[in-house]
Amino acid sequence: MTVRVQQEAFAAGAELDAFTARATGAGAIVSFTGVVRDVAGGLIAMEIEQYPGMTERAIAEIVDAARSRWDLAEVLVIHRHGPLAPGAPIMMVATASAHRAAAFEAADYLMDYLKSRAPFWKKEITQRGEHWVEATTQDEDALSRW
Amino acid sequence: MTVRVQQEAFAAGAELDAFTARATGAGAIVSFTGVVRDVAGGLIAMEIEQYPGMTERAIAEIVDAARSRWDLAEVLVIHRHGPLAPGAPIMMVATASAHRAAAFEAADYLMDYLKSRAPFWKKEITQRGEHWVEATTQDEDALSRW
Amino acid sequence: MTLQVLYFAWVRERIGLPKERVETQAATPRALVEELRAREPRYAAAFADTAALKVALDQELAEWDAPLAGVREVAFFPPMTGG
Amino acid sequence: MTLQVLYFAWVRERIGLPKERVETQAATPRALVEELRAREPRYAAAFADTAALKVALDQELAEWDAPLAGVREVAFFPPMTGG
Repeated sequence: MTVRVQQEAFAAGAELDAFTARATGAGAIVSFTGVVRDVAGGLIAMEIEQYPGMTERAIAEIVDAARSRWDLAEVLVIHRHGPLAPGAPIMMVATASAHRAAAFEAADYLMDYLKSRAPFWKKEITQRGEHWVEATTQDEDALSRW
Repeated sequence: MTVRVQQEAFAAGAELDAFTARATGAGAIVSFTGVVRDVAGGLIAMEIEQYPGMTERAIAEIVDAARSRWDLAEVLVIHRHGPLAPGAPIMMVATASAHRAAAFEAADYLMDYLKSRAPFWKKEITQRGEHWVEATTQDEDALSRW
Repeated sequence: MTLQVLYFAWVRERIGLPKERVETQAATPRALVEELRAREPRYAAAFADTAALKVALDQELAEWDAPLAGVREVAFFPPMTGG
Repeated sequence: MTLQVLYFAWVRERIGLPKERVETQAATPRALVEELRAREPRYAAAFADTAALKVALDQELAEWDAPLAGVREVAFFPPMTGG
């Protein structure tokens, strides 16, 4: 299991290859990459705030829960903080398992929990002003799927 | 949309990066990579047979169906044929969308249909002999999810 | 009519060839299989259980009772195992 | 007791600082918020609607009525938006 919380950019392709190399014996590798999208009003930057210390702890708990639920050969979570330009990668999750369903479900699960239970907050800084991205009830409801 | 049916290996990481660069405006990128797993008895090779012509046609139909169902900025399907060594990549699917759920669902859908509706047949060549991989009823049942 | 008939995976192996041209008046894939089965034991072995097989007409999956009229290429194979 | 109190996102912005040490006898986060709210308008603004906020005790999400006894670090923030 690899968890990284960092300000620097990461190269999703190189991360995927390194992850696959570590995941010996796995037949199914799923990755998710989140990218900063432009928004109406013209995005200047997406600012991501975090709670150092709790972030690592919360992500480790989420990953542990996924590993106890699915048989995963390997798990990767990378999440950035700081100001990110449109088009920049925000975060990445990868899961490896013997079977496809486990890899897909675990990646989806990790994303649901990272979204609502890892202490990150997004602020959109646009040409028209800035505002904090609000959590949606769908985000919270998504957790009840599991 | 990019569909490739090929004997040569591919580099999943480089494919993911090129895919992400093409998927302008997408906030969510999901990839699936299938890798040849070793099996009890010791796998020498996984031989993948295809139906040239129908393969491309079937994959294009599956991709079109996914695109009509979800709003996808970009779709990638790579599927290999010929003899593959343990640990080699078999195939890859990637989906890009504005939103996470669409990217995840579309990738899962593509995999379900590629598994049961694209004309590929897998034969395991092991130390103990060779045999054709049989389709399972779960594979077929998976299609009724959609 | 003359059909291009293709065999894949263990159907190809049992019959011993990947494709052949077949002269037939069969109206459906089911009738075509009946004719082939009667030819030689290797065909009978390949088509022993058509419930375990699929058929494609001109590269599209089809039913066993679909009409063969106008079709140029017929393929028989076990259920696919892609992905 | 002395608590390290942290604020994130718009809670931090409204209060105007990321953290501070708070001397309190509050038994729960709810009671602590009452005390902070009474201090100054900027705290009242930040804590106007606690239903829109979450609280963590020693870096674990907690209930508003959880005991503060033994806790060293309390954080207040809006619902997370990671991923």
